[in-house]
Amino acid sequence: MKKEVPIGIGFLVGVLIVFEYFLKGLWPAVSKTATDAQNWGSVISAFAMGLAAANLIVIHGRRIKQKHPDAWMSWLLFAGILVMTITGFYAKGTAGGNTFSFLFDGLYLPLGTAMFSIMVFFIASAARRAFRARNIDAAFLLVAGVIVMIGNAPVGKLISPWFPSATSWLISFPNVAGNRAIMIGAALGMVLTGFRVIVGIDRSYFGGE
Amino acid sequence: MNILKRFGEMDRRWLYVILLVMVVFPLLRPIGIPIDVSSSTAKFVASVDRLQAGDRMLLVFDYSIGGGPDVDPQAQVVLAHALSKGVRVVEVAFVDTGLNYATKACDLWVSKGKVYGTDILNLGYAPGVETAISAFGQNIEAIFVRDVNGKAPSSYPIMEGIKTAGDFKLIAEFATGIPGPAEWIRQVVTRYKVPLACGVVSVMGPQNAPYLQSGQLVGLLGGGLKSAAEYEIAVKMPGAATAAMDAQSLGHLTIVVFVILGNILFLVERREQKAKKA
Amino acid sequence: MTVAKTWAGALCVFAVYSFLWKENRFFRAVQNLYVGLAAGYSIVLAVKSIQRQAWVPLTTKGDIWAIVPMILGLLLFTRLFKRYAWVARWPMAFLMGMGAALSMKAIESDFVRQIQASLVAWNSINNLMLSLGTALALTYFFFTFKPNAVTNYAGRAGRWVLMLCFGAAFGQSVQGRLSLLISQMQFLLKDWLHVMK
Amino acid sequence: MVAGKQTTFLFFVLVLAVAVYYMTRARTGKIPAIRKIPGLDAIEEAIGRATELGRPVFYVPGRTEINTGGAAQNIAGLEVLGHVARMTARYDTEIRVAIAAANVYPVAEAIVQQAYLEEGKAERVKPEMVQFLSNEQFAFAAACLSIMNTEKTASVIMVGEFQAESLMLAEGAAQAGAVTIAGTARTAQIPFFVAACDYTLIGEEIFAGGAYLSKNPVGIANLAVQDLGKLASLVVIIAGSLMVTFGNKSMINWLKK
Repeated sequence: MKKEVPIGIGFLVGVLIVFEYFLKGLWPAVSKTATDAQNWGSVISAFAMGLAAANLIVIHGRRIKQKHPDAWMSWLLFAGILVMTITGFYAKGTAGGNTFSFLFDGLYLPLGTAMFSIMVFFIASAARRAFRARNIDAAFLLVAGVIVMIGNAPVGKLISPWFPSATSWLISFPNVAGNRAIMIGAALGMVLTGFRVIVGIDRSYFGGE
Repeated sequence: MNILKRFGEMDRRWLYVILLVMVVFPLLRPIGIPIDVSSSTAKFVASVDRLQAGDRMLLVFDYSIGGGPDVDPQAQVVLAHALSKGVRVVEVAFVDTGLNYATKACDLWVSKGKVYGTDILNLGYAPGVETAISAFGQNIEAIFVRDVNGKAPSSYPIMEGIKTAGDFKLIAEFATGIPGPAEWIRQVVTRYKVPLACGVVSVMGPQNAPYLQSGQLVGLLGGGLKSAAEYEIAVKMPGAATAAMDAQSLGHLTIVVFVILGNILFLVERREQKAKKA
Repeated sequence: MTVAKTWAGALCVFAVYSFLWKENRFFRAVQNLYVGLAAGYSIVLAVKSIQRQAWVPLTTKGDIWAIVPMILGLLLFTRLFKRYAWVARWPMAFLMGMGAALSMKAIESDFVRQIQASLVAWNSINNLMLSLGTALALTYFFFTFKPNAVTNYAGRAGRWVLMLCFGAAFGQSVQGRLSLLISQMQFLLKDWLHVMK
Repeated sequence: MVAGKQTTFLFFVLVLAVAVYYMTRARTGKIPAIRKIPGLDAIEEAIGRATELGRPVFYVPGRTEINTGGAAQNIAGLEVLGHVARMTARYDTEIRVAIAAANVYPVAEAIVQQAYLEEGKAERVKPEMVQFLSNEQFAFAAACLSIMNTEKTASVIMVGEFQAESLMLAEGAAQAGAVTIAGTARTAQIPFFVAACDYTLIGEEIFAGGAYLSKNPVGIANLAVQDLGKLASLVVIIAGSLMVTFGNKSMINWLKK
């Protein structure tokens, strides 16, 4: 029960999807089963989102219980979950309710975009002390990077029309070649890892044993 | 030399201030550096231009709010371009926050007189990423039993004759991460040969370039806001992205100068260390 | 309402940017709030999806099978109870098996189709870069062949191709991050302070 | 058979057949040698450092959900996690694992518990060892940074699928004074890892990771299969391009079949 059932489930689902993809001509009804199974997968993923929230609650609940100095922040987190959930359920249709819209557009969205936008400052400081031509590899990387940065800005063409054309060459040729090699290798990796998971050779993902 | 040393030792917050000034200044006092349209943007524009009035296009909002500002202007201008041609647009999201962008875009155009369910439709969001995309590709109503207004999609005229993702004339997907072009190509394009054009944050541009060269994508907006500006110029609808480009130019130059100074400093320090050892 | 949203938004921006000065309680507070809001938002969407994809078909169309993913989904929560945690492996196995199988489709999109696109006539530097460049970069990722002069030189050349490709990615990344800052400044200058047209 | 998928199916079956052959052969002890991967050798050193300083090791097994195309990278990250957790259990070093995807959380938790069980240290397992922080990219990164800062992590190991948060994590780790080992197959993020980390695993090296660390014969056999696959694609690319150069398109047509 603990070992065989999960391996069996993974195997059946995996084989179903692969079979449907390559060989559905042999057994047309398999298409509907595969679509249903994928719809189930989507539903189960939705429950997993709930599990993640439950875990957040457990961790922060513990922080509050232990009277951690930052416990008030955990309360803030609970408040965030609570108000967003409640107003979210009442926000019907395309137009969200007022409170929900305030929470989303007035807090959630600006917090998210602001947090993201500070990253360019880390680049600025890393530019000074981290991005250094330590060896020939890094030199290649940095020279290409600087060319692309200049070539991609509208001002690049004013400096020299060479920059935009060099940029477009770098992206269309060496970049495509390098990324393609990576893709080819990664695709093989996905097939093999997928195979190991489906036939149950790697049981660690089912929780060990 | 002294200045270089001072640059090396100055508090990193000064670097932040310099960058900020270089970005804010051109926003307040635009310089008006001309913008050229790149060939991959032109391909995307052409893929929308090929559509006829009445054709159905799928617009996919696969973006998180973090990367949203880089990719949302692309989706906005593509949507405006398509609707201006009379193309009918079905919206969908496979990233949760994408739904909010989709809803706002839909509301905006409905308020401008487009008819919900005829010109534009918002299906909603489905969890499960690639699993959901694959299921959606094969049977839209299995995943979207209801649209965001709680009605069956098939009850709207815009969905007439559309059962799978392959029934759209064009799929335009906008992504900040996963799912992105790779997932859509894997799950939908290999199956239905439907034209897929993608807009992605600049970070993801280069890695998706092979798909454009191989023809698996018919268009790629690979440079985030910059690509949106190019698109705005190409379809003569200048907007926020175009207005941002002067700041983009000066910002790039600032970072380039930092990198170059940092490396000169590095060389100087290395030479000094060698001299000390000798 | 719009004014309140804009002001709240601007305050959020400053709270976050305070992190650039130094890590502080204010930043951590809004971060916790943010995590909470994000979790709340995903709970709402998750429940709505379950309702739409399973509950509605079950209750209105009598689709009995729709109960299966709901049961499997609920079983995930056994993880919260040590004794029954093993039961959660069933739905996990379902998700894993499905994910594994779906990602195997890369054999077409990322393997065969990419090889196909690399078959170009060697009549220009560009085409040579496309096909030979890909081949060289592939040799860098050989792990189990006995190293010899050919793989060593080819691998090194391949590494340079890869570095050019990472360089392009590097430049583009900077561009993207900068765009986010610009949008943020546009929000502050335009919507909040009204000093920008 | 679906038209247009015949050659693909042939490759698919070939890859699996060769895989089965190599795996069976590996069970009988015939294991190919593997080239050195410096980034992976550094893991032992990084955990040793944490042990000496008495500070935790911080681990991030990627950020994406497990049922996506990124699954392979996540799984590689989880394989390396198994190894890292066994070592921290052995040396009684604290470990913090940060999770950003709902459905990775139970898997990672199980892997860590299992590792401690195997090392006979089941009683040392604590809930904060594996934490779900947030599924929102940046909230996750910021939460990681605050753990790195407050717990003063000595070593930061990140293997899996990363997106824009990579530079923040790497910079944050550097600011916390940690030794950093990072690996991902996401091309866009590798440059930042190369620039800001002490050791970097490029692309596929992360898939080699699990097999290399665990010396798991099946995993190494898999690497050998991948090498053959890459060799085959290299041969097809060069031979096919030569044919196209001389006006023969039969190879392209065959791939399209």
